[in-house]
Amino acid sequence: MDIKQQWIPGNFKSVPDIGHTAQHDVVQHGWTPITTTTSVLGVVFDSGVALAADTLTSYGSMACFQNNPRILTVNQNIIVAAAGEYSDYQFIRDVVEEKVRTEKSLNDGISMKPKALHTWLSRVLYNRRTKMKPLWSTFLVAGVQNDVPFLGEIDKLGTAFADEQIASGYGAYLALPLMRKAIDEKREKFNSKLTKDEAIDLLKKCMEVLYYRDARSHDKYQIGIVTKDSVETQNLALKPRWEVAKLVQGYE
Amino acid sequence: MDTIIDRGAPKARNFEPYASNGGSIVAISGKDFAIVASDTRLSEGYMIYTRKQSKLFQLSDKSVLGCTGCWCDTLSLTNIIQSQLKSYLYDHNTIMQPNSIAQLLSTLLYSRRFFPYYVYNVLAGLDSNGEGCLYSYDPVGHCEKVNYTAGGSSGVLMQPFLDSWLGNRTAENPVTEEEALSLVKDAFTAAGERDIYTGDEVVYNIIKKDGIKTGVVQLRKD
Amino acid sequence: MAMLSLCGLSDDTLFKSKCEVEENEAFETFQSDNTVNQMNLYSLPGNPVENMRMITARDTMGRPIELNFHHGTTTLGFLYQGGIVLAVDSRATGGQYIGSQCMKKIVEINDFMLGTLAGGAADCVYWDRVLSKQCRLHELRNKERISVTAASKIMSNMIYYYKGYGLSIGMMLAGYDKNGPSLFYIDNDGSRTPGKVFSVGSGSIYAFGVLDSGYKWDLTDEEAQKLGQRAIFHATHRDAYSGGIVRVYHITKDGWKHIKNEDCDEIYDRVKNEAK
Amino acid sequence: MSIMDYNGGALIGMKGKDCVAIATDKRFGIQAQTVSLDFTKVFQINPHTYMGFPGLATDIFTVYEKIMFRKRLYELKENRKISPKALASLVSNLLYENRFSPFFVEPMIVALDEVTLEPYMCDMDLIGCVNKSDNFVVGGTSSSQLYGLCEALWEPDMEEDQLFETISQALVSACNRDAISGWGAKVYIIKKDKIIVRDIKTRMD
Repeated sequence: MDIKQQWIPGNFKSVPDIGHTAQHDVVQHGWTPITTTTSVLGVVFDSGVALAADTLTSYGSMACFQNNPRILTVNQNIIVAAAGEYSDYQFIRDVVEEKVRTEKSLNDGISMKPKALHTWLSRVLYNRRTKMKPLWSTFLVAGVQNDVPFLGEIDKLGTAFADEQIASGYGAYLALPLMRKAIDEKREKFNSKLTKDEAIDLLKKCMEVLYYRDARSHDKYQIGIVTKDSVETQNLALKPRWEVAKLVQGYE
Repeated sequence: MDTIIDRGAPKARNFEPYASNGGSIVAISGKDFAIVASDTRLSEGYMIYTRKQSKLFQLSDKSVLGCTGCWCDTLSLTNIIQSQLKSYLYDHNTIMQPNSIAQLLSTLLYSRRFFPYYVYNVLAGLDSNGEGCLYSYDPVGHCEKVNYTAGGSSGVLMQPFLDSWLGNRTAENPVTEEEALSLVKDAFTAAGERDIYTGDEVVYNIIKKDGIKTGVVQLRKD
Repeated sequence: MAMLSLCGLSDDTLFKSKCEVEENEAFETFQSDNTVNQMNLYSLPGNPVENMRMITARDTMGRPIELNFHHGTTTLGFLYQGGIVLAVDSRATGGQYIGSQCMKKIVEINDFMLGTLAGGAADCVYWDRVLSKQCRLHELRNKERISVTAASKIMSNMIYYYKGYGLSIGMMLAGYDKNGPSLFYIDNDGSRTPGKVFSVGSGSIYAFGVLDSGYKWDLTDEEAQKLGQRAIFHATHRDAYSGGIVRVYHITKDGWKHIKNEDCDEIYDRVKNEAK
Repeated sequence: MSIMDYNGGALIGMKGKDCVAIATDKRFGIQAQTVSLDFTKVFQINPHTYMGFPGLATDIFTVYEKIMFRKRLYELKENRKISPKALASLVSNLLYENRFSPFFVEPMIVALDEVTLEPYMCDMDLIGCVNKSDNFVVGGTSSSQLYGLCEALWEPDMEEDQLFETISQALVSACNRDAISGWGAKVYIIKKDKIIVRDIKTRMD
């Protein structure tokens, strides 16, 4: 970089070191998820946003750590949930907590807003992917900004977007249709958004469905709820009904 | 048998830095206007991320940028360009003209020649004479001034259609705003039939002397 | 964060943290890109060609990525008694898809110098622009126009610096200076060759066929321009990646002059009727 | 570059009111090099039955000959003209026989049934998956361009003249955005009482 800055046209330059293929393999080993978590769900309701994620961390197919929460309360305005590599989530958690602490210590009454964190995370993740050293995680950022609920996703490339219902990983296939259906029905029938209780019931239902079919899911999970003036995280456990199992046929 | 022994271990996966997030752009310029439209589907593979992500970015009161391709690159590129425009505004106390933005965009795209932005850009605006102008790009910043263009996942489907309608236009027979708008709608309807990465809605911006008009047209949702 | 920098605290080591490191790294690219220094292009460590091949092979869903850069093709230029004639086609292709039928493949570097471009369109245009800047600076510093020899040397040095990075450039630099007319061929290996007759691009083999059979030093201006046009036209007919319109430029001691643009379709009709 | 794109070419079939049309470009090339300007890729199988073969030129002739061989056997055995539908099965079977070393052609059939004069159109992939169509079929290196154009230009129940206009417009515009097809084109309009063949002019670059 420095040599390039000093370059003057006409100066003689030696051949740049273009390196040896095998030594400088950009697709490096080690940048691959090892301790992983499965899907996260998020849904917007009339006065806030709710997120759900289970507490299991897998090591391959081993259900390794069964009590690893991954919904982070950032401040009184934002919650973040993560899926994917757990260590990368922990790294981001440390960074975000540091950010919040610095902000608090300034004591100027200004705190981070959800859209700001969403953009910030997208820049950090994009920067890492451009260096080919990705943080192998997907983040959901939820909060209320100017009385409007906000829910956004950022994936490991830095692909960022906002929507009213988001699910990552397996949830995108299993839970998202349920969520879209519930929200659309409510809108069509009553021309309104889900209430808080409806949203929580919806997430509980989705987590149950995921537990039945997602082999990396777990029956203990958390729901984080953020509204205009409160943030809370509930610890929940499923009571699965396995009697339906015998009705599933065609695999034996 | 390795498969049995390896069953429990995490699998190594390659990291691919690009995603194809789909989406298409159509833009047409006329004598005193420019229209640029994009669909609003953001997808990856068979998965639709969201059905309401416009791919148009307003850069000033006279220019709009349309980007499709890899969404993370799009976000990064548009952020950089917007910050560059701000510093230009603060340095010179002038809003950058579309032709200058066009050159800036070309240079910025080329800065990533060896790790390209996987983005197809179309810049639409009104030039200093108040005439519509349009610039279309390739991913590493080759810029060309055109009268109409289509790009993105169904660019190949829509471009020849625009050619057949607008290819032989002369100065005496310029394209009108209404005609341009209906061409945009037709092009997207046709593309929506055959391209799974294009659909949901079309948002269009019509840039004119007295401001930018925005509208939405519905497309296939499947 | 804004408060911190306002108070001048952001450089304080007390506050240096993981968070700031990530932040600085994420935002430093905004400050040091090629809008400030044209030679400053981002690249990953390692072999750039190999990296490029690897990162652009597949997307996240495992499908091949279609990063189709625009490519330009047939160009020619020759020296004769009346100066230099340059002729080019105007097609830009991304793979088999015709991206444009009216691309400008002759770049006006200053009033006495022209560059033609074949290969990667963005590569050629970008470096021509940088060259244009350097030539202007030379003029301002030395109070005289840069010679074509010097300009071509700057160009080949810049390209040579990025040798092995996978640029795709095949350009001719033509101009009139105090030493008379001169013509150079420069390519992405960094080679730089002076000469009398050049044709570059995928259609060049066809162009050479016509050009070599009609070329002599004593051509009149009109003959020379016609020869250039005809050579490009025949190349567009046989080569799939060339086409559009044929542009002819002429350089004399008074600088360059644009002679004409003619659509290949019209030339075809004319040539066909001539044959009858 | 895929082997399907080795020679280039564009083909399109379209249905109108009581008539069908098939159009082809005339380029024969070897990758970027244009070799011949009279290579139409469309063959008459029966008075009202036409087939178009986008793909690798060498396989076009092989497949065409094989189809003719089987079709003649069929007609000798049955003592009647083969219907387009039966022809489609015949071609499909022929192609699937080479499932693991396929011919690189994706044939299309554009026809009026020889008895009922019902329009029939279908195209196939290179291993014989028949895809019957009620509006248009496209093939060749510019198939994406053709899809876009046909979706926009095609409308039901076109008369002969309008059908000719539409199919020519679609083919010409598509070829103008594809480097390896064009160099002249030919349109066949198949009606119950006559076949109209017209050459159309396209760009020659």
